[in-house]
Amino acid sequence: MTRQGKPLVELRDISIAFGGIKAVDHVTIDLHPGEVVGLLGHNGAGKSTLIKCLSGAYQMDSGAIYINGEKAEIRNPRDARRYNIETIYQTLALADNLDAASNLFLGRELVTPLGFVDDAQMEAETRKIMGRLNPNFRKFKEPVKALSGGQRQSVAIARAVYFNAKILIMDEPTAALGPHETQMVAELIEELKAQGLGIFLIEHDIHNVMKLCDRASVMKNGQLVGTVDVKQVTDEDILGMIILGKTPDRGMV
Amino acid sequence: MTRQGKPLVELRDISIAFGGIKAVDHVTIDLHPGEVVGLLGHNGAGKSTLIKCLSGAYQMDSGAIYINGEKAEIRNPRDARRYNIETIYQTLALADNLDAASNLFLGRELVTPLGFVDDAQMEAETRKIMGRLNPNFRKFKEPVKALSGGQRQSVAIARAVYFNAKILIMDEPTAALGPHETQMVAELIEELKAQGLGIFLIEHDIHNVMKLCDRASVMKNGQLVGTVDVKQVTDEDILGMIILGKTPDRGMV
Amino acid sequence: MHTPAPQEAAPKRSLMQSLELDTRLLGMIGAFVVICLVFNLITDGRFLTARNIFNLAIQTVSVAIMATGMVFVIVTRHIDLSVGAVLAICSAVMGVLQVQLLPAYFGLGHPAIMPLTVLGGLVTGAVIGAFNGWLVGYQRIPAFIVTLGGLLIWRNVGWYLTDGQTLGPLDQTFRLFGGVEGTMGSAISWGLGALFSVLAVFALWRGRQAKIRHEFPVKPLWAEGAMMVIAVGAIMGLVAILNSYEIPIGRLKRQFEAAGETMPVGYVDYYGLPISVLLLILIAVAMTLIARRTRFGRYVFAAGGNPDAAELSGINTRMLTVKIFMLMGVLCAISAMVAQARLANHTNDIGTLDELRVIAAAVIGGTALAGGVGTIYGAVLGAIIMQSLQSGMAMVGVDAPFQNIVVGGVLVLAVWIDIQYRKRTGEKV
Amino acid sequence: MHTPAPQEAAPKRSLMQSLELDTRLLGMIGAFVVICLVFNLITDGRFLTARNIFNLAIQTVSVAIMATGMVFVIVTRHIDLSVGAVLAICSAVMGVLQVQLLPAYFGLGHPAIMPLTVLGGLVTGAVIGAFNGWLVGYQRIPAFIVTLGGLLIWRNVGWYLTDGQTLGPLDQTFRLFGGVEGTMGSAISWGLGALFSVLAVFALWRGRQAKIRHEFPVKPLWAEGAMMVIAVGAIMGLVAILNSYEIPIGRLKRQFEAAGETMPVGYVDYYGLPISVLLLILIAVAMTLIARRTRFGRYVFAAGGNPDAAELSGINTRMLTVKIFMLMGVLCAISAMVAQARLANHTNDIGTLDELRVIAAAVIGGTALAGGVGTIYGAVLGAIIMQSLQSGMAMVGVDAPFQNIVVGGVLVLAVWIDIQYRKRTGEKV
Amino acid sequence: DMTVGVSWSNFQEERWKTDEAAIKSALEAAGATYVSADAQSSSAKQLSDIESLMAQGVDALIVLAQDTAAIGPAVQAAADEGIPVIAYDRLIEDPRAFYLTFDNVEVGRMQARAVYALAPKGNYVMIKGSPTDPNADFLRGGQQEVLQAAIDAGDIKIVGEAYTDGWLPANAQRNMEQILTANDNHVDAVVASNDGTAGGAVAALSAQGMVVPVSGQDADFAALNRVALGTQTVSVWKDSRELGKAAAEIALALAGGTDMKSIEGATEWTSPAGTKMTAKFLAPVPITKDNLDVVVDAGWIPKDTLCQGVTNGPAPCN
Ligand SMILES: Nc1ncnc2c1ncn2[C@@H]1O[C@H](COP(=O)(O)OP(=O)(O)OP(=O)(O)O)[C@@H](O)[C@H]1O
Ligand SMILES: Nc1ncnc2c1ncn2[C@@H]1O[C@H](COP(=O)(O)OP(=O)(O)OP(=O)(O)O)[C@@H](O)[C@H]1O
Ligand SMILES: O[C@@H]1[C@@H](O)[C@H](O)OC[C@H]1O
Ligand SMILES: [Mg+2]
Ligand SMILES: [Mg+2]
Repeated sequence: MTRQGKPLVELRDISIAFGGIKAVDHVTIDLHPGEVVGLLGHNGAGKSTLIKCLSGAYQMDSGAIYINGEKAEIRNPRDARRYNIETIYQTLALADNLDAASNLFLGRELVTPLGFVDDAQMEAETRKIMGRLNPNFRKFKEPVKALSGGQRQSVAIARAVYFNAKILIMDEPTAALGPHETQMVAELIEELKAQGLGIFLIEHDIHNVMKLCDRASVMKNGQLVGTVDVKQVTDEDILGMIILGKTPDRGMV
Repeated sequence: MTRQGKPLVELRDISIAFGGIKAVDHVTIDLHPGEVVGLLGHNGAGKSTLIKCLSGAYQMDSGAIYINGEKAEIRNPRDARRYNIETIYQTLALADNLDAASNLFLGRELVTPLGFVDDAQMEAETRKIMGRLNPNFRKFKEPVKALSGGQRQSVAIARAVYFNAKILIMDEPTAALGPHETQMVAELIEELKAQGLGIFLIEHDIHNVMKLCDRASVMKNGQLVGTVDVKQVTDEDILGMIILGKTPDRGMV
Repeated sequence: MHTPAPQEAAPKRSLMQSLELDTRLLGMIGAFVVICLVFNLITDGRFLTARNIFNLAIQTVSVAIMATGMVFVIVTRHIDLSVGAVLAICSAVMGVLQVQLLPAYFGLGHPAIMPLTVLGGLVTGAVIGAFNGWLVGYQRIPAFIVTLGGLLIWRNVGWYLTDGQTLGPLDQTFRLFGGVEGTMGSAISWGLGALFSVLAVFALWRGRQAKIRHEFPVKPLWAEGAMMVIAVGAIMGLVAILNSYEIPIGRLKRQFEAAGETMPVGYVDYYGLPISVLLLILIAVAMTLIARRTRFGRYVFAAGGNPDAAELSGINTRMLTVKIFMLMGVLCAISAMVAQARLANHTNDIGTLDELRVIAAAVIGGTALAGGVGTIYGAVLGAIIMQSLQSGMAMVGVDAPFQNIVVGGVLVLAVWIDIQYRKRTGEKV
Repeated sequence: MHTPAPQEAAPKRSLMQSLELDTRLLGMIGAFVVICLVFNLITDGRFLTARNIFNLAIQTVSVAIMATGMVFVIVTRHIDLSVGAVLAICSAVMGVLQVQLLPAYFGLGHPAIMPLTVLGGLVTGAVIGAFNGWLVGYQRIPAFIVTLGGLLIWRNVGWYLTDGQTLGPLDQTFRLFGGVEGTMGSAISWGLGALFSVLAVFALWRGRQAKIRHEFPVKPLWAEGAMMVIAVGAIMGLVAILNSYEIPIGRLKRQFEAAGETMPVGYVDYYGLPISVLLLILIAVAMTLIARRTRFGRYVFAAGGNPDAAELSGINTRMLTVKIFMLMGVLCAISAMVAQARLANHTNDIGTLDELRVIAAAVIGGTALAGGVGTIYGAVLGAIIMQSLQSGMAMVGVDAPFQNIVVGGVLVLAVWIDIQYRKRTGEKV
Repeated sequence: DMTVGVSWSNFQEERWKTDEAAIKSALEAAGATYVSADAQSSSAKQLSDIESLMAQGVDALIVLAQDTAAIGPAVQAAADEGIPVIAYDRLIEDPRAFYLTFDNVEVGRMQARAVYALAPKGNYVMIKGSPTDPNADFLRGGQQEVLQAAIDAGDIKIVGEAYTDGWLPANAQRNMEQILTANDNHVDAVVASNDGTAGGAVAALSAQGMVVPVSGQDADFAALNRVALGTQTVSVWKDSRELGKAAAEIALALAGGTDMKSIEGATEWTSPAGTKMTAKFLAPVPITKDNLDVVVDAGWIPKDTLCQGVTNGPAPCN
């Protein structure tokens, strides 16, 4: 835990509404380098919507984003990439008609000296990284729509972690993964964290949260219930926050 | 456990290949009334493909399906419905442009005496069932594309359990659900089981498997590793089957 | 498909939210009103006379009828390029029946000619439509190809049926479908207006009752009342306009003469609602009911939103495709009735380029080519907008090439205004 | 986009699997071969003469060039109905430039006329295309509406530019783009054939090397060799056919007379590769490279497969739309060059209904209107199939209306055969 | 055995099938073969069609040109192969083609004359043909010639004038309706350029209970019936059976080596653009209620069809 010093990301007082209904309602959270902050809450609490403001997928209605202490203008996904923010979306956001390598490098293709895309090179890189995430994966030439749910998720994860992100947003990254694949992702998160990345991890499994996260922020009906230091609270404390919206007596940060 | 007597469903020697690659390779499993059979395996093992043969989404290349001991011809989802088979697909299979009630009753709309669809009645029913699955759910009038991942999953679950199924197929039903919502689904499964339904449950979370299933069948690379009585094996036994394809010394059925 | 949500958690409801009006509809009506006002200005008030509105209504019918069917076709991610050609062959069949075959059998002017002719046309449309649908649904040939083939085939089959000849004059009863020849006079028109008004109020009231029964939130009573007033106002307003269009003296005289009487001095009479317009209204209402309140309609939208999900939900999407194209074929046949009755002849080139007009009407009316979205009233409104543009330009008397330029420009502009309007009123990208 | 998987786990590889040929391509070629053989039979061997193949090649060029661009437009889930109209205005601009403005300035026949005319046409196409793209990408107006508007606008703007007149005769150099007027003779044609053959072999070999470098599985050597033989055979075969078509005596005499000489007795000469056909080949190769080997092409397919995912991956999909439509505009301008040079005139009706032909070529060639799928070679083959049908029918002595019926029917049939074929070879529904 | 190829610009107007039948039977009578193609109103497709017909090995070409100038390359190619070309009904600006037609300017004059005879004063509406058909302007020019004096004298005022896209009756009907609306029905005569457009105009007029003089051409059956009924004034009859027969005979003669100039009835003619051509003109006949028996006697139309629904009309329908 390296929470001293300037936070890597601060989301201050973010609000966003769809057709009058507030999906995110004045939420403030932050993230430090080398830290994993879990984002928890019931279904429809507003977790995905909140992080989409940071990844550039949505534009918030009000609030501000600070990166390394400076105000950041993130109006679209390209802006977010410029801040080295990488995102694994809950919906995976894959182009179904392209193969794994094309998806992995989408928007950042490797090119030959002549400026043509270098498919062979990209496939080779894809084989490498997929070997670390999903050793059973073989379907490098098929369009990703022919992949199983978990295989697709592995591709989405690979895409986010391959490039040198400083800030990583993972929206339920292991939801469709098998136990072994989940374990590998957990190890990867530990490794990235050690490299000094800041990670927002949206996750429903309390065990995983307790194991992987430093802090956890809980949302309910669009609002922030509170943020706790996971070392200082129990599973039940967090479940209480999620289900009842009750802040625990200890561990609040 | 009521495994004596005629099985409710038998999948015998099922195979199916995509462009030469065998996704399911001579797999045989069965299911009894009032029983939950877990289907486990790494990503891409062939779980979803196998159950899609039963639900009518795919046509198997070879093998046979027996229901209540009689050979069943399931060539499309309509055939499956005729056998009272309901399915929660991993991809959820919702019509994004319709609201929750329309999706829930899709293909089986409630109608007024004049033969018109009775939207008010359907919405009322939807409110009832959703109250049991996801008490925070409010978005009854929005098209389901405006729902969060977990909310969508709740709609898909509601659709499968509302109608009086005899055979229920659940493909990772709680993958996107929050802890409270997951708990409610677990209770629902217990209840349905008590009513005598047979349930195929595809699930990656070993804890859930141990808690909810009577037996567990494990697949690897399209083939069946084996089927065990979960009461007689440990978490590690099952993990060994999934990851190494190793059958345990005890509990095989 | 779904009606927009009542804003359950919104702090205060705006006027529009209370009325629960469709923003899409408002944007389009706005664009239409602007077009009308501009033309009215240019033509010194001639554009918005009862006479011209009557003309417009009649001119729109044929395309609008087909556009309602095209909504279903496009919603399910298909397209039908053959509507003009199918219209032509239906027209050819009906022409041959009523001009050649049936008079030869029954004698000219026999009362059985009209119904049998109509039947022949409807069957032709239904069979061709169903065949198209079978090729698309069961043989999996893209609708674009099937109907492009149809575009080349059917008009020319019609050519062979009629030997390439213009067929006329048509049966007198049949010609009532054409518009001016078949109007209902003011008394019946008022009666029909009143009937429709009562039905509209009843429908709104029934909807409210159903909500109350299930304890769903309802609009405030004043808003419900306002909606009823708007509906009744629109219906009776249209009837009033059509009823205020005087039948020209020359025509009245002719009618009296035909009846062997002389016209009293100072006699006036009014056209009222044309049968063809009534037909369009009935079809639009029926198609709206089908779209929103029947299983078939629900399946159309489900298949458009996610064809796989629809199939997995036990919907026979192949058969559904057959039905949709068959419906389209029947509507082409009805359009053919109106179009040929209006021309008082069957001509070889009847319906030429209608495919473009019909698809355009649906798309202007908000039907998305990507599928899953579309409304019947939008398509009808789209047809009206296109026709107003063309007729307005013809009235202003500009060159044909310049007319097209303006029509093209205004088309894009109208849709742009609509999009801007909806963006303002809160649709998120 | 993706090449089908080498069947890594398959027990034994079939011939086709070893060759890694695209089943889609084979199905289409099969349908095409059947059409050719049938026509050849009916016309007593006249269909497959060098002369008719030469004609077919030239006739196909204009539509095929635009079809390559339409693939990109449709892959990104758009449509362009304005291609015929944009072709017309580009043609009008080039007509005015080379017939009126430039000769007035430089004098008739000046060598600067051709390049300046071409430039004028290309700029016109690019600007109009970019404008369309801007309306679609940034203003979010559906492409159907934008280009339907364009269909109405641009042809008529062209009409005003030329005052509705046919413009001609065109500049002599410019007319070389037309086909028969600009052929390269047998020597150059053989040379070009050889060059293309070498390039094709080189490309195949390079691809193999890259795979070996990354230790990916490669085809057996014999299969690679067979592919090379097929490629070289196809190229040289085409050249041989075009080179075997004798220039008619009348024409040779005229050419000698024009040069002030008399033709030696027994003199023969051959056409060889027309410049327009070479242009099409170059464009098809370039567009294929763009589609498969450039980022732009990758983004086109990504945006077509999942527009949201493309945007979330940091692709500027709006700008991409502008570029795609601009490219389409430029291709329309090139087609306009070929079309008007072939007619030796600019005519008002130039390119009429080309939108339908171009879209049909792309769709027959396997481009899915739902987006995400399509190939350049498919579109070119689609254009060839359509043209063969039309030309073939004109050679068979049946009634004109019946010709259309057959063309429509065979169109549907060809696609049906293709679908059946692919179903057999293992595509799962 | 000779083969003659015919390239039609578009086959949708009623008259062309009569032309076709005439050409066909004349060819059959001479033991020659008929092949054809329909350019569907596209000059580009017409060029391809002609190339295909030539590849098929035709000995002579009959061309109904979509565009007078753009047909040039086709004539060029035919000349290179030594195949004679007949410009059928519509002009081809090329001296190597033999121009066979009815005099279209004269048709326009006849239309205007017949209407003018009944309405020497008043408001006129001109319903023109397709803006892409050169005949449309020839016709309009002839009409203007006849009316010019009366217009200058202020007796006749043209209150509405519109091209009819694609010669479509439905377009003519809409244009007529809008012109009537714009002029509060103050219209005294309509000069429509062919029978299809006349049909559209008459439908719009009778909707207003109006019967005014209306012109047309082609002697379409429906139009002749209107003349008998009194709702149309004139249909200029161009006996396309004659035109077709002449075309077939001339084609065979030219293919057999006869010189253009020695064709019976051939004259020198200079086009408005200055091209010197060999041409043969057939005479059109205006059909009004006074000479309806001409078309019946000529076997053009059965009397029953002509007189359908007519009670005590003009001869022969009385
Ligand atoms: N595009 C949208 N349009 C309208 N409403 C939306 C949209 N996206 C999200 N919402 C609504 O905003 C709320 C928050 O959704 P969000 O996806 O952020 O939830 P979440 O916390 O990620 O839930 P889950 O755990 O199920 O993924 C939900 O009520 C959802 O219905
Ligand atoms: N439609 C298809 N076309 C081609 N291949 C397919 C198709 N569907 C599945 N496959 C392949 O079949 C194999 C089994 O897939 P399946 O979806 O059954 O896996 P799964 O066990 O459900 O995995 P997961 O846990 O990730 O959901 C995978 O390798 C997948 O790529
Ligand atoms: O006969 C007419 C012909 O001359 C003209 O060119 O096209 C329309 C026809 O009605
Ligand atoms: Mg979420
Ligand atoms: Mg699965």
